[in-house]
Amino acid sequence: MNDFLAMGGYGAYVWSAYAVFFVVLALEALAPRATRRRVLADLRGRLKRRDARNEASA
Amino acid sequence: MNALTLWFHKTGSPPTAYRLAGRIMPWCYGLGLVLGLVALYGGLVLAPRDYQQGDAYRIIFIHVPCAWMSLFAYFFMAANAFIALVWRIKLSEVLAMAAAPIGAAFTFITLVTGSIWGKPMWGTWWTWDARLTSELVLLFLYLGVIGLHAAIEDRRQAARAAGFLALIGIVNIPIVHFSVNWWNTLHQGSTVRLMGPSKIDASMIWPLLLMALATHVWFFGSVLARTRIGLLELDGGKDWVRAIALDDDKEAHA
Amino acid sequence: MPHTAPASVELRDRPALLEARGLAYARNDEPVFGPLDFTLHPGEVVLVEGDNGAGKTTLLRLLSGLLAPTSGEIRLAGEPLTLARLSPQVALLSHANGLKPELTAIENLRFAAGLLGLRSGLSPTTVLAGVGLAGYDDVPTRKLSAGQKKRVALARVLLAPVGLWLLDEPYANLDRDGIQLVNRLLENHANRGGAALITSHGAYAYTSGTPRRIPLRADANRSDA
Amino acid sequence: MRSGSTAAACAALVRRDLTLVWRRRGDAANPILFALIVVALFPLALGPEPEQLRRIAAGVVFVAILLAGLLALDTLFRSDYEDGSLEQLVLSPHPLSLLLACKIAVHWFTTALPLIIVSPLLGELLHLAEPLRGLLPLALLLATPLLSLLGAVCVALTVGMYRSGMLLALLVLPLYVPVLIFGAGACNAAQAGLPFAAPLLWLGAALVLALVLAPLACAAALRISLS
Repeated sequence: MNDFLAMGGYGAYVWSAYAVFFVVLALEALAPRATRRRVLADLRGRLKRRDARNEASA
Repeated sequence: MNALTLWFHKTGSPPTAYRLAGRIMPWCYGLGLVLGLVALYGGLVLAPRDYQQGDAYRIIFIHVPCAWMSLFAYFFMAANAFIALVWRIKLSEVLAMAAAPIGAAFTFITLVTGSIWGKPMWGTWWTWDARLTSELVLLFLYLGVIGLHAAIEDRRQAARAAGFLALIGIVNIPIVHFSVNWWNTLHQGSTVRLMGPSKIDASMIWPLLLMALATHVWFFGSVLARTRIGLLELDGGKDWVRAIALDDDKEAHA
Repeated sequence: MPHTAPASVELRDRPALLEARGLAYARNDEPVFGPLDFTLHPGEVVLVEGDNGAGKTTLLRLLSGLLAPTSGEIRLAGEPLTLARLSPQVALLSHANGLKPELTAIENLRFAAGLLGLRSGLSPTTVLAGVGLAGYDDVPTRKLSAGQKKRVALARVLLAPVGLWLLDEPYANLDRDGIQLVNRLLENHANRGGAALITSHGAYAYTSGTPRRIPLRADANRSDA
Repeated sequence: MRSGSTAAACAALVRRDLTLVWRRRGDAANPILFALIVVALFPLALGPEPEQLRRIAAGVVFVAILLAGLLALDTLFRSDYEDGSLEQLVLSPHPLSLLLACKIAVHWFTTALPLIIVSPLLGELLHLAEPLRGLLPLALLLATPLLSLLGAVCVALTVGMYRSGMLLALLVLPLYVPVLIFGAGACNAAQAGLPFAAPLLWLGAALVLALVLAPLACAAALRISLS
């Protein structure tokens, strides 16, 4: 196992490269969730404003 | 209207596309993850040590697929931008803009892993090698598209302007590649061949190709996830979006 | 829904210069106005009325071909509107006057004449006198008052050899004389077979004759059904 | 009723833009000043050894002129957009791409040409090698119109924006890379005693293409940003 982690002396390079790969892709996959929450919150705000306007003019 | 265009219009309508994307998306993510893990096992454990580069070459199993993806994502984006500009199809606008951040992520990984690989092989983190330089320019192209899309208020206008830029970029990519190659031969000193003439064993090839497949599938999953959000934004005033927004609120408070 | 009455009887036999059917515009899927139906015949001056944010400017930009409508269609003498077909026939006066502050009034008008052409029988100097700015030939536009700038911009519209005027708030910044001037210009234009669509938030309006009105309202007081 | 000829419209536009540059002639020297400052910073940063400066002279002059051009690009449509005359241009009955080509030509003539004229002076500050004295202005003569044309397309895309400076640089940079490589590359090749005709010919070919295509692209981009 230690041999595997050492990667023939190149462990630091190999594992940091793989870490970058996983971290960036994980962030890339999580980003849409945050965006989605923000977009839907915006939409609810718009709906609320519209309701307020409708009540005011009714 | 013939059957095909009818089908296209129906699937291309935002609510249908939203539902369809939601159904396919988890499969893409799942398949991408499984294929990727298998490829990693093949690349990190099963594949033998390279006689020239030792174990450092194992970075190839992520570096090369990501480099391919960086180009593939750009072509995907430009093709959709073309369709969006010529036929004014909303779905294509959203698809093109969904591909941009994912392509930028893959380009970024390519650059970082390339330079991490370069340190033990070339003794330096960065070299002005033709491929790395082109890749850097590609990253700027992506950032330009994303930046332009973010800077314009009106979502459809933003997608059209950014799509137009993506199309200019597709003309630019081969020109940049050609010029950078010429420039690089002018300064012979720094060229180092990364993938030397060493023969690539079949046990090294299959994890590479499998990882390429995994990243493609993953890419489509992510495109669909972002497309769903783009559709919500674009159709903000419609009833189906309103229902989703209110449902989401209920879930959050439940 | 703000449907307008169909064109009056005496105008029915003439072909519509501009026709809008189900015209609607939405920004980020938020309806700005519409759907709207109206026609504009030669010899007509139509007033677009609406509060702030009702989309008056947007409507003029749609009709001038700068913007594409979200739905509905605009027809120009019976044919679908394109910028290429429209531009030789329309003059737009927008909020930004389109005048270069460094150039004198007459230089601005000469440039406009070069770009858009010149109505026969007119010259920049006569038109400038016609809007009450005789003697202001060589004053840089930046030194003119807001009302005087408006007059120069009106002179630019007057100069262009076009049939259709789209004037966005032509009365803004103008004094009593200026308002009468605008009305006189519009009347003359209508009498020689031109047509004009003007916007106003209601304070000053075209008073000679009884122009048709298109009420424009923001989406708020319309149900979505 | 008649509308004027396209040639008259182009002439009117060129005359107006030249007059405007003349009325604001105080600003016309700014790009030159900027390029001069950039060039002057290099000896201060690297040390005054003539040999070292000579090696990088052509490249530094090229980059300085490119940056000065980038700074000047913003003025291409900015004031026209703000005072509404850009709208009038789009609404004119003449081909928009032709009118824009005139605007770009005037812009090049008033911002880039002065830079080319002072380029020998800039080169002299960095001890530019003898054989490059003629070649550098020639390469600039081919490269700067390309920079103006490509830059105009990107400016057209950002025209309605509030603060577009950094974004414009980001959009323009990938397009400028090949121009810079071939333009400065030709000078470097000549300095190294290598053949330098090929990159100049490439620049020329690209310029011919851009002369035809860039105004069309610029017009399309402008229509998108004005909508």
